[in-house]
Amino acid sequence: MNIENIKSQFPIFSKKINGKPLVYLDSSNSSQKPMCVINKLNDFYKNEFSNIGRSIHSLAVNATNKFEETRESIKNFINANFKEEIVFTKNATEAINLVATTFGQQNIKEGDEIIITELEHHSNYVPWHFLRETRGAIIKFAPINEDGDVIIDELKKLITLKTKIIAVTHLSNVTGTIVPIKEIVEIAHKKNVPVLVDGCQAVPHIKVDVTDLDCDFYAFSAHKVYGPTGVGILYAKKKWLEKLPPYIGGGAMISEVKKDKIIYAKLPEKYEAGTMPTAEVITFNESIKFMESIGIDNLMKHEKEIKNYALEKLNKINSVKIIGNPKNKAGVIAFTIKGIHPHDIATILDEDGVAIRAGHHCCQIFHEKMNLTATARASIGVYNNKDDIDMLCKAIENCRKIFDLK
Amino acid sequence: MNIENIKSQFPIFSKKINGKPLVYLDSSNSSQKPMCVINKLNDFYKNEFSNIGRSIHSLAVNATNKFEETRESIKNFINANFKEEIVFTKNATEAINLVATTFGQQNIKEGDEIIITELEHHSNYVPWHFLRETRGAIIKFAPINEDGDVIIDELKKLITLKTKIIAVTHLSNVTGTIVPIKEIVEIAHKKNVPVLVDGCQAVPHIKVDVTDLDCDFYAFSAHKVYGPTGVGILYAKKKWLEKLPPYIGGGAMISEVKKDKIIYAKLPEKYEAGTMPTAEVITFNESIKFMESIGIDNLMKHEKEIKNYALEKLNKINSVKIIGNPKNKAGVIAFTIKGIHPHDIATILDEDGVAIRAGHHCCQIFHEKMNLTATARASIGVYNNKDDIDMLCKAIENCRKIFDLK
Amino acid sequence: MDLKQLYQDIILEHGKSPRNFGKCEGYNHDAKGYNPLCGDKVHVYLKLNSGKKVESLTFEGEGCAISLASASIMTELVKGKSFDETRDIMNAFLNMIKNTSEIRSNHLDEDQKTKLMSLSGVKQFPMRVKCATLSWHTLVSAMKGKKEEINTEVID
Amino acid sequence: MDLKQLYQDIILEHGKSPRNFGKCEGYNHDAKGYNPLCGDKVHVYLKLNSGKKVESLTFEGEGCAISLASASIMTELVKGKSFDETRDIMNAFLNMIKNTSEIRSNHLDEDQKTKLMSLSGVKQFPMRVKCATLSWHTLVSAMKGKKEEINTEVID
Ligand SMILES: Cc1ncc(COP(=O)(O)O)c(C=O)c1O
Ligand SMILES: Cc1ncc(COP(=O)(O)O)c(C=O)c1O
Repeated sequence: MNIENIKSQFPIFSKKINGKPLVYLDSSNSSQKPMCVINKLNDFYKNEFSNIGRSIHSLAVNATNKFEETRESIKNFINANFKEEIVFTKNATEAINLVATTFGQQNIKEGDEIIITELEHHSNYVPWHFLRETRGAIIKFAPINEDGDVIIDELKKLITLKTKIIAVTHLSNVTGTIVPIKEIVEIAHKKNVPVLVDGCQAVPHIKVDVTDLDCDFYAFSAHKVYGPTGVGILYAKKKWLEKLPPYIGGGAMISEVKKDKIIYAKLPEKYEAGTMPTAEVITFNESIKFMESIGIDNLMKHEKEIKNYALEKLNKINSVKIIGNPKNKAGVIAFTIKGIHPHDIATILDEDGVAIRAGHHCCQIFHEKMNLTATARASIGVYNNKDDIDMLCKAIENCRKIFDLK
Repeated sequence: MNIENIKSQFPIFSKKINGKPLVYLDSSNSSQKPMCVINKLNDFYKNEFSNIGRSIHSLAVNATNKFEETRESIKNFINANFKEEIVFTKNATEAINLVATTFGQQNIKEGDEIIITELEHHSNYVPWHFLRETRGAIIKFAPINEDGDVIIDELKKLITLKTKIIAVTHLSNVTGTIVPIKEIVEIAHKKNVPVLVDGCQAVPHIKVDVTDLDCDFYAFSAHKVYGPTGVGILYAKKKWLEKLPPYIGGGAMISEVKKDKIIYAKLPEKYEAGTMPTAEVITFNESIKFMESIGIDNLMKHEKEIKNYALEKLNKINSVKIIGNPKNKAGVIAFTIKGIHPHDIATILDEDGVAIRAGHHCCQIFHEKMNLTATARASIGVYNNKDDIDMLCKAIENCRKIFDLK
Repeated sequence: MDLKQLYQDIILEHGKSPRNFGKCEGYNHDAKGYNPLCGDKVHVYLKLNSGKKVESLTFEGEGCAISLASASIMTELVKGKSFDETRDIMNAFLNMIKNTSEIRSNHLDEDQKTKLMSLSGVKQFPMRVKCATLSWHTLVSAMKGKKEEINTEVID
Repeated sequence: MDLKQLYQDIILEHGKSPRNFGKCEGYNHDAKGYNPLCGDKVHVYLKLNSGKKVESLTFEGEGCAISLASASIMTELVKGKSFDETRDIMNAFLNMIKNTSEIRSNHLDEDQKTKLMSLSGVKQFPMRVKCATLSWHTLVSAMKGKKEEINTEVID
């Protein structure tokens, strides 16, 4: 696969935005979808649609098999040990809530401690905050430094006998920081503390091997990995899924239902109540095949090249400041322009067909720490190329002109 | 719109199953999708895809507007009073869990009573069972009679000062019973008890007006209303959504996040954490337009005709027994054949291209009550016609032949 | 797929008039099995003699033709076998249904193999495999003296 | 859509050098506003005289050009107005941005209307409407003596 020509596989890039070609630099928010994924979804609804699970007619059997094939693909893609360790949710946020709620119910009592970091997305903070509200847990924030790296020694010091779980992002959706998860897991496990990893930004961009990381839980979303919306994935070690209580109750997650007792289904159905996003899960298999056809090494190499080019060019523009300078940085670039508010930047860039995001990117703790109210963010996907970066920089120059910056 | 030719709008019916034309009688499980719905989904992913909410580039603004248009359409379709009373979930099961969990957290303590009926789908029992397990609630089952009707007088007697909520289906997915919700709500409200209605089977088949019903909560799924999988809808009176705590925590459902406190977003965002099934919600608007273009009265008339034809023909077949004979019956027909187990029926019918469902249909309480372990179920959608029923009956004759029944 | 393969005369016949149906006298082991998917239930009664061999074996239950026929045929084939032999036969049966298309076991004669092969049609109907295997899992559980009910949604 | 309409010189100029910035002396009302979408913050300080008219009005805050310019222009236009007049002006402004394309108020002269109309470009940028309206909501809240922070995600 020629990564240079990959844009042609994404139909949206033949569209014009405000009369200009689309320069999409908002992939950390959600990625665009390649033709193979869109076609699969279309095809399934047109020719094969059925619910999965309990019906035994041919359509249902076919759909059930395909659904399980996606589970198998994901298992292989992130190198889990068992198919039953892959649970489908509606998004990564639900996956994290699933863990926080069920783990909390079983393991968190008043005064128990949960460690997260100052880099976390709200989706990896609010679910733990609920445990603070309902069970009296204490949340401790592992600090980051000016570069946007988690200070591992400080995190280490936060662990006490009351620490029940550590929840940490694999890759920051603001600074692009790649967090040394393996090291954190080792530290945590030495003290018998399980680790949940928010892998939303990692899975689309770097190699993820949950067995190597040895984390207890790993959450991500299909829509950021060139897949459809409506699908989240929770990886959890079997021992946890077996031990924790169910989360959502309803059809499919039960084995036997009587008036006075209910027996839950085996894994992974125990955690998959009601009708799943059937078509979307089945379609997500194409996204994984798409990722594999490129090869994660090629993808990383490509995105690194574009990122480096972007950093170099942005750094040359007067008054542009890149936020964070982590040891290991993926293609997520938050920046500010002295004298122009990020929201004004986003509006002006959009007029030039350049889609970026402005705001706190669901990371208010980070922004507060850095003394910022908002940043602009350009995030790179597999389809971006150097022309896109040139367009970004040109559009930024236009901002500067409008605001009459020197 | 000519309802007789409507099948041609559903591409799946040009497919062959085991060499035979597809006779789809499993719509209570999930409905097939018309071309307008499939095309919209395809088109959105190809030409307009973006996440909604916080980004302010053109794609995001467009997607956000369309997302909200679906909310508006649903509001009008079920005649809610406010757009913020419509909350998107992943399926009806999550919608019911949302209510059970948040309502339970705020209102249920040990010994409090929840009333459900013997007709309920597991999705409207297990979430309440969780409150039995975690909060010591008591679940009371309003009994049904042999016909499959809820005995309203018995339900009335179950209400005590400890009754905190009544949860009841609008339309049974086994017997097709249409439950007199308005009457139940009146009874309940007189005693200040709120009512949740499981409207999964009602919305696709009968007129639903939540203002007229005056129910407090109403849950259903898009995939049963000719829409995509991955989308559930909760209607709840504003006063409840304002008062109840949030359910899933994460991005988008917050307004302000600090290390020591979190302020939640206004309605309906408060209940919509993380990335929504964006494309699927946007697409669901086409399903509603499809329903409206047919007209709910025409649809009801059509389905009634097919149902009556089916009942008449099935009743003529020796050893076929229809389960339940409710006062008001929609096009859901559970049946047994003396001497052939429902699973054998389903397998044999499938060979003739006839897709039905066999089992307990997520209603074990009902089956236990009726002294059955399983039933076969043929359920009617807008696309079914008399030919389908003829095919069903022919396939049943084939079953009888294989099993050598007289 | 082939319905005639699935519903062979022998299956229909065993399904209609299952052998060894009921409680056997003096049973010293029993176990229950349940398939929540279709509601199939089976209760196996077993008398192991002093040599740990199956002296008598009966069952009660309700279910589809496949599950009743499978249980019925099982009661015929296992009589006189030891625990290890029974387990070997079950594995041969499972293996036939899931992987190969023949029965590989030294503990059955050709006639018995043919009888067991009458269930081979299930191979083409993956949703029906559990119907055919429930009674076997339940029997093994009974021989082990396990107390919990076998549940096809919990075992594989 | 038209960037020049949005970023008119007067907006850029007010955004860069907002008028009446800081705390005014002897203020007797104040209120905070927050737009979580972009992190815009505004703090309005107000001195109402004995006749319940705005004697002085200042603000502090940070935000985009639109929000700063809007707050700055507001402080200029509202001075000397009563509560009802202020509310009328705000409604005329909101109405202009959301529905009509002119300012309908008896409490502003033509020059003042022209100044306020410099924010009309926002009409074409729906995501930016809250930037323009935050300070106005906050001012009304201050005059009412409300204690809670105004939050654009909570108001409409
Ligand atoms: C009556 C009833 N309630 C609830 C459900 C659950 O709906 P879903 O699986 O879409 O969550 C269904 C469908 O399976 C149903 O028929
Ligand atoms: C780091 C991180 N965590 C969590 C999330 C939440 O993912 P989702 O919105 O798909 O639930 C996101 C994306 O928004 C993210 O970037």
